[in-house]
Amino acid sequence: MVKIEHKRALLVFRFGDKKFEWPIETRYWRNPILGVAFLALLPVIFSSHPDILSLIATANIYACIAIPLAWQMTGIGRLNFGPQAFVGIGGFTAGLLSIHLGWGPWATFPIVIITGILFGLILSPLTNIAKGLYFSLVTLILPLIFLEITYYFGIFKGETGLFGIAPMISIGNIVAELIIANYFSLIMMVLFLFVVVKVFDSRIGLYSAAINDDEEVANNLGLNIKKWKIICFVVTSVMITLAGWFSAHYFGTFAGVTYLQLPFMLKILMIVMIGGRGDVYGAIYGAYFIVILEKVLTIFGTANYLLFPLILLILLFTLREGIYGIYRKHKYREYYPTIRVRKR
Amino acid sequence: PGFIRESFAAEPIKIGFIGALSTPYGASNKASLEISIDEINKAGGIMGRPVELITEDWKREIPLAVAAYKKLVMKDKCLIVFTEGTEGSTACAQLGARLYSTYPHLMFSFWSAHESLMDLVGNEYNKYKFMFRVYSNTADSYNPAFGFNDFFKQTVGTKKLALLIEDIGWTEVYRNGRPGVYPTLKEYLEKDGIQVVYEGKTDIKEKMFLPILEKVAASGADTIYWVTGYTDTVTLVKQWDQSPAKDMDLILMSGAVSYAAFWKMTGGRALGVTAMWPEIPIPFTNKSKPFLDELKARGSGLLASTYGAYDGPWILKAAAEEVGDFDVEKLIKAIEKGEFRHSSWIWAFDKRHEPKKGYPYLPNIMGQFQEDGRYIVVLPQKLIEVTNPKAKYVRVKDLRKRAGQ
Amino acid sequence: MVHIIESILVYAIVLGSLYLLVSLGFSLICGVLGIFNLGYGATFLVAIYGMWMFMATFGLSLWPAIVCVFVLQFLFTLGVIYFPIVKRYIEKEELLLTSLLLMSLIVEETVNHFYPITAGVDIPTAIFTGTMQIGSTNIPTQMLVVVIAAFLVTALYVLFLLKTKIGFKIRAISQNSEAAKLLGVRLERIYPLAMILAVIPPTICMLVIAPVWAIEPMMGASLLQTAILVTILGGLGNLRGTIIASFIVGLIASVVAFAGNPRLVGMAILIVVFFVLIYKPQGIAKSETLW
Amino acid sequence: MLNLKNINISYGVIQVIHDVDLNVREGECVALLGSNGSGKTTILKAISGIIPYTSGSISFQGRPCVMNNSTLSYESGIVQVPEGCKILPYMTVQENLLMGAACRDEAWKKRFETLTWIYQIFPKLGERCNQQSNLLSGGERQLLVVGRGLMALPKLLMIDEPSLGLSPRVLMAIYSTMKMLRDKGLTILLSEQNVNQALKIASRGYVLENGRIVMEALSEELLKSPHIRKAYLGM
Amino acid sequence: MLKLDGVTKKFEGLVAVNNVNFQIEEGEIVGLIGPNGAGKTTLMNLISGTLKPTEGRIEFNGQDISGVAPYDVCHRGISRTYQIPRPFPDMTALMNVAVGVFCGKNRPNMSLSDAMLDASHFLEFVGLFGKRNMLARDLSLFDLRALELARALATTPKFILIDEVMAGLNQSEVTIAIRLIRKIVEEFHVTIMWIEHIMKIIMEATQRVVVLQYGEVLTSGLPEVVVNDPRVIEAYLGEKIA
Ligand SMILES: Nc1ncnc2c1ncn2[C@@H]1O[C@H](COP(=O)(O)OP(=O)(O)OP(=O)(O)O)[C@@H](O)[C@H]1O
Ligand SMILES: Nc1ncnc2c1ncn2[C@@H]1O[C@H](COP(=O)(O)OP(=O)(O)OP(=O)(O)O)[C@@H](O)[C@H]1O
Ligand SMILES: [Mg+2]
Ligand SMILES: [Mg+2]
Repeated sequence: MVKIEHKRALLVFRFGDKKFEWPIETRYWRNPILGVAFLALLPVIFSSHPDILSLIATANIYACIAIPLAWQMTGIGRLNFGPQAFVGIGGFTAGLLSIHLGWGPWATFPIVIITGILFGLILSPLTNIAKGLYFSLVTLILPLIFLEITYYFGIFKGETGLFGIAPMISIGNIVAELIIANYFSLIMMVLFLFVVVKVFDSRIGLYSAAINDDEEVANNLGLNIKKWKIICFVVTSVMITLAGWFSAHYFGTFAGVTYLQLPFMLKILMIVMIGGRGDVYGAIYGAYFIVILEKVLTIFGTANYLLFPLILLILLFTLREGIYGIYRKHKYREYYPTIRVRKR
Repeated sequence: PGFIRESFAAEPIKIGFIGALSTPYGASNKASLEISIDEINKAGGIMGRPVELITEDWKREIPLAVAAYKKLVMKDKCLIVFTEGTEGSTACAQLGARLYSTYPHLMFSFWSAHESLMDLVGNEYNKYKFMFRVYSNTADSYNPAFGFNDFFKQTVGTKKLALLIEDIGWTEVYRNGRPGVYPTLKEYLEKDGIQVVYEGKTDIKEKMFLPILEKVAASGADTIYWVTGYTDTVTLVKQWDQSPAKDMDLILMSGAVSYAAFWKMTGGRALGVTAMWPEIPIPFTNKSKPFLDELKARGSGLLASTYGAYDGPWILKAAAEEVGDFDVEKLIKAIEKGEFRHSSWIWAFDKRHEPKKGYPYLPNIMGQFQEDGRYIVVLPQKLIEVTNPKAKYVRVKDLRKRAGQ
Repeated sequence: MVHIIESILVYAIVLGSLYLLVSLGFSLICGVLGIFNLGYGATFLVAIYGMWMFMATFGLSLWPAIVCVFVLQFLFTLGVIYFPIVKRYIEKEELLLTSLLLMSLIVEETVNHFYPITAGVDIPTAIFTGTMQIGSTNIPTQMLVVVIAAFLVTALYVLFLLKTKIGFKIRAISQNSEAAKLLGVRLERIYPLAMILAVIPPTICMLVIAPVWAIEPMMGASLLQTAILVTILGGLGNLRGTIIASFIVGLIASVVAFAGNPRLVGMAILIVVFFVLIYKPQGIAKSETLW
Repeated sequence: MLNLKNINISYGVIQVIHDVDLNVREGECVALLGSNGSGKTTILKAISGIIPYTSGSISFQGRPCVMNNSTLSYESGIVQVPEGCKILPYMTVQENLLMGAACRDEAWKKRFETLTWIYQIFPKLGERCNQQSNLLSGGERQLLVVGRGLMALPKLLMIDEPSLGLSPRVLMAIYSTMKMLRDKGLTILLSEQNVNQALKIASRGYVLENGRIVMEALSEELLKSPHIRKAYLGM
Repeated sequence: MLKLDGVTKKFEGLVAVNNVNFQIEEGEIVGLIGPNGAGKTTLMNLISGTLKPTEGRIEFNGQDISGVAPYDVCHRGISRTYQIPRPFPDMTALMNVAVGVFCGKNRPNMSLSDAMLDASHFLEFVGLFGKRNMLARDLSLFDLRALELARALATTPKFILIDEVMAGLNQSEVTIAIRLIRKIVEEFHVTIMWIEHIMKIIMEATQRVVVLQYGEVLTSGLPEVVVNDPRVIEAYLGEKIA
């Protein structure tokens, strides 16, 4: 059924009348593999520093939000200011199921995906109705409404947040549990990265880029933009929802106050911006960078509240293409999607 | 060998604190802890071992709180961790329960506003027994907002009451009661013959209280009892002062209103406002005054949790010295059984690890802003005698008249 | 019944004026520069804490302090918001929005450092004290000042934009800055001018509202949120839409508060705006024009 | 009246205009010819102060122009009619026209007279005067842009490719207007692809290729030149 | 092949296209001329599905396509260019065409590199192969027009709508462009509807001309005949073309 051919530097998979290609040249996979290997070593290196382990997992979760977001921004041609809403949907679904029905993470997983799809579908018409900045604004309001709802309905436990959510893994040895959960976060992040990178290298990536550049022309060229925007929105939303699912089970609690407010969004946005605009790998650099920076700055005491945004602002001014841009600049620039919020 | 024993003995006891250091609460809790640990060290530490405070900032973000907690418990091997803030304490408690069997430790929470968090201890004692609530906001009755019927009836002279409750998790018990355990706050008030003529819930993000006050004024109440915590009490009081409800006595629960600076923040419009656990330096014991002076010298405010923050390490010291050991299980038993008295009232913990209720444990304190922005104690009687024997609750109308407004 | 309707109407106007003052400047920047000034929250802080700084720290009396605060506000908006950020990134929205957000965070943290909430900031700008009765509804007399200020400022702005030559140029820029440049309009002057115009209403707003509003370092975010809501409901950057939207939001708020449950005001506004945007994605008025 | 000396212009690192000298005398109509991308628009933009030049000097009426300051140039009477219909889309046609006069005080004073005159020569604009201008078709927009340029009562009118997308009839209208203006003594600098048309009204022409002036001659000579005939007229 | 039947489009108050009826047969090159604002571009938008007709029917190969979504129209074999070129500015020329290749009709058995190969074929055809790796926004006007054509061709249309592809080109470039379009017809066997103001092209390249005025069909017929029609001269040309 699946036929595999070897064509110069490509592996070609044929599946029915679909065809997938896989570049096997070293330059395509060497750096990512090295990077992932490095990340995989981190938990071992820091196994006696539980706080750093926790920060690594946090960085991975942030990256899990920023990576799909980077795709979403190109794929629907709009800047989503409220990905937290989906983090919230994932977290609260997992949390409520776990608390009230006693489900573990793997039982809540499919339900979270289904909820993600459901809410993605419900909100997806927005991608076609609301243009440019309006989309950003509507999505900006969404998490705020959600936050209001969590305050209003006792089931969400407003300011306290849900607690007593089943942990990611429980085998009795807490240290091992933390390290394994850490690897889970890494695996999830790498999986997201893999999916999105593959998507960007495929026809769907091209569609996304076309929609980002000029929707109307793409439509006239025979691209069903409504369909593709919805697909892109729903898929990325589900991915973001999973980030919420993970953090609910990882931290054992889930509070709207932390995840649904603007500062959290700002962090994600900064990850995308500082890491590398519209570039998938950049999100990882950004996530780790921000988390490390925040940690390092705590040595300055309360001054870090001021230093953190200040340093980010300076970096934003000086690194034109983000951290990843420093490396990427030397490479042949084939196609580099830009994120923008259209004015009108 | 003597040398070795000495150095071993000198290995410090580590105490962790996770606070949002940029907020008034975080800063003041940190200062209080520092003072008490300085004093303990000066007094020879706990059983000869010095005490060391490790402070972490959680910036009101759960991931940071969790990372800090892991560090404090797993890496620094803290014997006890002090936490503050609702969602942070909750997250830490969850983590602590998982860590406990491998890393036995204690957790003192200054603020776990949600009842159900403390219920955990009651429901799953073995899992959550390490957790104590050292937050002074505890009533003579079973819950802070309850237990003021006498105050309303006798001190204030309320006939008709307007009851407003901010609509958020921690007030759930007031709004809905607990079937079979507590009545709702309204039922509780009415039980003692206080007529509740208006009842409302308010949004914690509310910035425009005028319509509500308008409705309250129309209800003909003479006193407003507003269960606040997260509500913007500054705006509330500023608008109350310029609303048709201005002649009704305003009794708030907490929020910015407990700061002494509240008077300045409202530009003097807080005249006559009463609130629970106000920032009034009260010399409960002979230890209180030096502590409060020191706190002031370090430039920190005195807030609801401050006495608890100061007393926390002392409780640990007392318990440890009683047991003669640092074994956590034993410490828990000792704390549960003992009664501790340091800067404030008596701390004793019930089975759910909440400070015990009712006299002679923790009283609820009410303070009223009177002329010149003085915050004076108006409840309980015992404290009035200690602080300012002549102080008396005055109705807002009379206060205004007295002030010549 | 009559009483309720009366209250609803009075409060619709009062709240509407308030929302209008809060969001006018934001809307203006949206219209003229075509950007989304997420640093707008800092404007409120600069207004109120600048005032406090001049009065409490430097010991100025009320009127000199007001003059100084306007000067400070202009310097701030030009020197911190416009030249370093807006001018540089006007074409790169994603950078613009993030750096503006960061900048307002920086201002917030600075303010919190020097004047934390316990500093007890209060500005004596109450022109009236006490309450006033309209029909059977009582409002703080100071709210009358808010209403008057809102109407006055808005009327002046509208006249300015519609009747003067500079207003004409501003409108031209708001539509096609490149074409306007070709017609000899000096963008590098009009943009700062618009930025300056945009900080006047929030400053006035803060001054007149201070007696009935809390002053704290974190207040910027919620005011910005209000401004965003009103502006998008009105159609980005359309002043007419903004005016209508302010009063609509005011009406929703007072209807929900008086005829419904005050608890639901915030949520009702959010939900109404959300649904209006879904069914009328362009907002109430066309976002393309300034008026 | 207008003198360009040794103008060099680059976009970033790419130099697009090399050592261009150009003169326009008072009351003269000069054509700037050249194929696509040869740099005509760039030169016009530099004259009207929209983009900076790297070296050289521009003077107008004997006085040197300030570089990259479109407002000063506009005020002194240099008016460019841009290519590609740069209208103010949501203002009405009339407001668009008035906008042309807004930045020149002399023109602003006489705006209503000029307006009537414009409506006379372009009656189509008169019909649509209260319509939002983004509802105009491509050609109507072009008319509007030319009319707007005239509203400024320019001393030097620079028109960039007026023939783009115009029907022959409207094109003729525009050209006859230009002819009339030229006869009235207005100085015109015309950038055009349509060599035939341009040289009909211009007295002189410059031919621009790859950012360099390769030829400067009177119209008749240019029309006769074999190079021009081959490269631009396709003969 | 294409049949317009009473097509009308009204914009608030303004009738841009009014009861237009005509037919285009397979293999024809039809010129569409008319004064500015006559509704030519609007008509093209109606056919390509960007706008929905207020009234009337548009038939393509016997199927009704009025009100069909643009992508669907394209899948049925109609593609278009724009009066003002609208490339994807942040993509390279090659990518631009590759989008056309992928989107045109379903080509399931095609991977990205196959599409690139195909796309470079089209680019070579219009003579842009050398600039395949330039970002579209850096291309010159002439190149953009060529790019638009290549992109339109890449969707494998049976029918192309061309909107003023020659505006802003000088006469010698015009000759090149005409040659290009002839070549397209020969190689891809497409039918063309062509909006143009330059009469020389209309005369040389088209086989039939439809004249629009005020949104209505004024007349249609052979170019030589139409050009000499006094009504056309009056409305459009202004003077007689030799
Ligand atoms: N903003 C820009 N950035 C970089 N290069 C540019 C820019 N604008 C124009 N160019 C380049 O400068 C050269 C000259 O452009 P210009 O627009 O002046 O030509 P033109 O003669 O007016 O052409 P046309 O007849 O097409 O209008 C072209 O090669 C063009 O690619
Ligand atoms: N979206 C719209 N709303 C209202 N009117 C419009 C709209 N689009 C076009 N029109 C009007 O419809 C008429 C026809 O416009 P169209 O663009 O089709 O003309 P055209 O024949 O292509 O002219 P040109 O040759 O100048 O490009 C014009 O008068 C224009 O003002
Ligand atoms: Mg040009
Ligand atoms: Mg057209």
